[in-house]
Amino acid sequence: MNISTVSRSGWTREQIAEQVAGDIADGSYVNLGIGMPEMVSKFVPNGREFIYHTENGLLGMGGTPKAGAVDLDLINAGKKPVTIVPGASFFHHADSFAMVRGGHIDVCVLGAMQVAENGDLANWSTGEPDAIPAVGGAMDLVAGVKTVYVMTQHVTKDERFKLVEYCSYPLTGSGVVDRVYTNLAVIDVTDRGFMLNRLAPGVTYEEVCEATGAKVHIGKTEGINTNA
Amino acid sequence: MNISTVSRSGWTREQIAEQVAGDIADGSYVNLGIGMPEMVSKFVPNGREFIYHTENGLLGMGGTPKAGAVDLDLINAGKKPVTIVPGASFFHHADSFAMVRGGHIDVCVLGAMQVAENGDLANWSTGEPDAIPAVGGAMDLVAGVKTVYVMTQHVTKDERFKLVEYCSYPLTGSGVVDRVYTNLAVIDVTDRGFMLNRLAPGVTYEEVCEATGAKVHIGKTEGINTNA
Amino acid sequence: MSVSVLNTCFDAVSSIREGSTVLIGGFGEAGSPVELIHALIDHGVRDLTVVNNNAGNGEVGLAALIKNRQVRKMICSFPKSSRSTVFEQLYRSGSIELELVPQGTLAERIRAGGAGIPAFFTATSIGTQLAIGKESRRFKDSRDYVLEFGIQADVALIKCATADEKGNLTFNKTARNFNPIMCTAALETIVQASEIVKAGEIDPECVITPGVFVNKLVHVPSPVSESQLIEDGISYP
Amino acid sequence: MSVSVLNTCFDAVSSIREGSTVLIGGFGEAGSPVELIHALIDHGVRDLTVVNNNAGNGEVGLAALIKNRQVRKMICSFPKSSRSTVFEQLYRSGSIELELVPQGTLAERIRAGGAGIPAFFTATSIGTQLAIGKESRRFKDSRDYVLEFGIQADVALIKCATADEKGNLTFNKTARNFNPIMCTAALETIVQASEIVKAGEIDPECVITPGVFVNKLVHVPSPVSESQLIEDGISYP
Repeated sequence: MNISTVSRSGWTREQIAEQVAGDIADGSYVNLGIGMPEMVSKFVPNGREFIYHTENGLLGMGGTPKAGAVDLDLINAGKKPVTIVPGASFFHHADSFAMVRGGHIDVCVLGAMQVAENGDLANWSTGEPDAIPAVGGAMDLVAGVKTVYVMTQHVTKDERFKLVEYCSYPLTGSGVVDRVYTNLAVIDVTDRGFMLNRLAPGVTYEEVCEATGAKVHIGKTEGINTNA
Repeated sequence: MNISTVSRSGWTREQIAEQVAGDIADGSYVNLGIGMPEMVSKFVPNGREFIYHTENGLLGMGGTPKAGAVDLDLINAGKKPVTIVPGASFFHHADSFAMVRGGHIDVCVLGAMQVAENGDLANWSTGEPDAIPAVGGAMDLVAGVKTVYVMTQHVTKDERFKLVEYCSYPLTGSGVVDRVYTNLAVIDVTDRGFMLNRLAPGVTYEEVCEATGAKVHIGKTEGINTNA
Repeated sequence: MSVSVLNTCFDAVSSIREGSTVLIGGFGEAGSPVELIHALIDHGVRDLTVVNNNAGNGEVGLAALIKNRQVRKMICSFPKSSRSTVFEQLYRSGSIELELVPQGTLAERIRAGGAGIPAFFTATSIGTQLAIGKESRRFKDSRDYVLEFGIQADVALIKCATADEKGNLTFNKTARNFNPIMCTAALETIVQASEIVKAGEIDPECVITPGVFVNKLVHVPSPVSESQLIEDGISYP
Repeated sequence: MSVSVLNTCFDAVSSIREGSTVLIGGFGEAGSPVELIHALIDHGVRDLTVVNNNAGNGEVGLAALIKNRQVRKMICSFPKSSRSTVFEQLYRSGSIELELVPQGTLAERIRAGGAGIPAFFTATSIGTQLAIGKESRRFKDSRDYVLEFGIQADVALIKCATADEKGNLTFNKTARNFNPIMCTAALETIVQASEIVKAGEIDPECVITPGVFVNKLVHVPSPVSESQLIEDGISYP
């Protein structure tokens, strides 16, 4: 495998979501970013329950409503219609972000343009001069949520590194990412930098290194090739 | 009249309360301090309605409950049982003081140990070394409420000045008092200092000056002796 | 001072002056006071600074206000929309200013403005472009925080579900969003309510916005949906 | 992490360690978690810093905790009571520390602690003894403000009216007071609820404290009244 085949290797998007969901403890308060991270809710392991927070003022968010049951006043942070589960609560935006900023949300799962080996995250702007800047709640989430997981393809569509030594795009937060889930591997962000946690089936450590713009360490888990 | 008779002259406590109530506009949000200021609610002029705020989380406070209808969970800032009026609302302490600090309460009426001619108020501590310091919400009220009225006897029981050039007691707030209601007179606190607003029946300007530890100016209202 | 009930949205917004800072409630279309915004378009006053999480959808509501060139500056967290290019075009041509604020910082700045807090520290945006030029400080937890300032406005335009005669408000689900905090942070808070009931009909335990934060009420019994207007191809005015 | 329901108040407080900072809800006796406090007395852990608006009544609840010499320091706005001399005597003999905080500043410091705000500016106490030694700053409104710091605690002891299995809480009238903000500002929030209902039985629009702020629940169906205990001449233990 070379980098041009990397984007088609390893886990599917659904399987990445499954890896993420499997790492979240029962009873966690979870905030899922717009897009790919939303799939995590489809793969909650049996016997576990996650309680979903959405920044626009809801704890206990449920799935998409059935056709005909859409309420335009009941939406998520991506402005899509949602439902509530028993035990849900509504609150205003300042209270919602007090939950986030105050460290009360256990896990957030976000997409990324780039993740650096020191945990820097870039996911809101390409920094191009004519781009309309729009940040939403991403900077608040990475600054406040206890554990920040990133879920992304390992490389860009045009085969550039997304896991890098330094982010070239404007940062969302500095040193904030705890773990990265890609189609190739799960990689922890540690004091030493990127550290392999587990590999996708059929993917080798060498292939991950080749597809990563920074060093990928193997620590205590050296030799582990958890193609489970 | 000399200073030794001042404390028995002019308005009664009820009449002072009536003066205060008469100066508060219809529809005002009002916070009444513990003690003498509470009497203001007995003298609301016909056709006016005040909405009472109590710091411990209630807007739309009503009067004292009937015997047998006391609810220990429904109290005012003085920890006395109260009732609610239609249109009342409950909120927590941070929201309650957001109302105060944010300038949303129109008028508060407080007692005083001393008021200085620059509007300084001392009403929480004698500063004696063995006193138990206790401030409650007084500093928040004087800092945040739009209009601060003080209601007090003109001199102390042992015939010392309460309206003074400088407060000798520890301050509750600096330059915060707008108007002082005493048994002798209503006195505005202005850029020039104390300014006579109106006199109690049978009390002269000279008597007020004698009972006041700072200059009492007469401005546009000079000559007015509103013994109405 | 207590709340006054007005007959029309136009009457309610007619006191808004040129150059005002206007808080507009809502997150996307949920909780957006479309009728009040349209009245503000009819009123025509310009040079406004508008605070909203977004920058409008289609050519109705906030997007229409922007398109009508009444807005000098937007303060928001996410001025992009899949259903509008109004802001984008004016921004690219340099015809509208943007102050981009992280969503949680925006909410807290509005809450601070209403609560008499002139400034506070937050870790959000530290190490990013949005902290450039801002004062920062390391606190005893060894983390860096940036100083952010409270937002106080001249006017707030608010949409609620139910109001009582005393100005107490409740909201519907996630249409609550920025509305309650915006009620607190304006000199004049103008509210369109789908329903107005007598004082005492809202449970005092369930009031979201106490009446002290509300100045003007207008009854708008069947508020339009922004997305329905867009689907119907409507642009305002 | 989600809430756990415990069988006794003693079980609920048994994780509290010596030297902890403990937020205790209530304003006077309204909303005071007397059963949890008494369990903390049974638990016996000492050297506590306690945050409460007051310093207890009679020789029950918080006053009994203080009398039992478990409290090293009180942080409060009004440590005087017409019904207790416990704090007063220990304070006069130098046996207990006091940090006196204006009531609104105390509330805001707790709210800030829960909201991830390390510090904020307020005009309250400017020009008074309570601002001495504190950083102050003049803002653009030409007023002076003092810098105050958020309070974060190890534990909060809370009394509520109704809880559901997810930890959502409602309170009764002015017994709400400091309880909801204290829920947010502790690493572990322990709640005594007069009633525990199934998830979904509290209207999501009327939840005061969302379950994310609650760690442990104990059902205390008929909580004692402090004033009744005092009238009955009871002192604890």
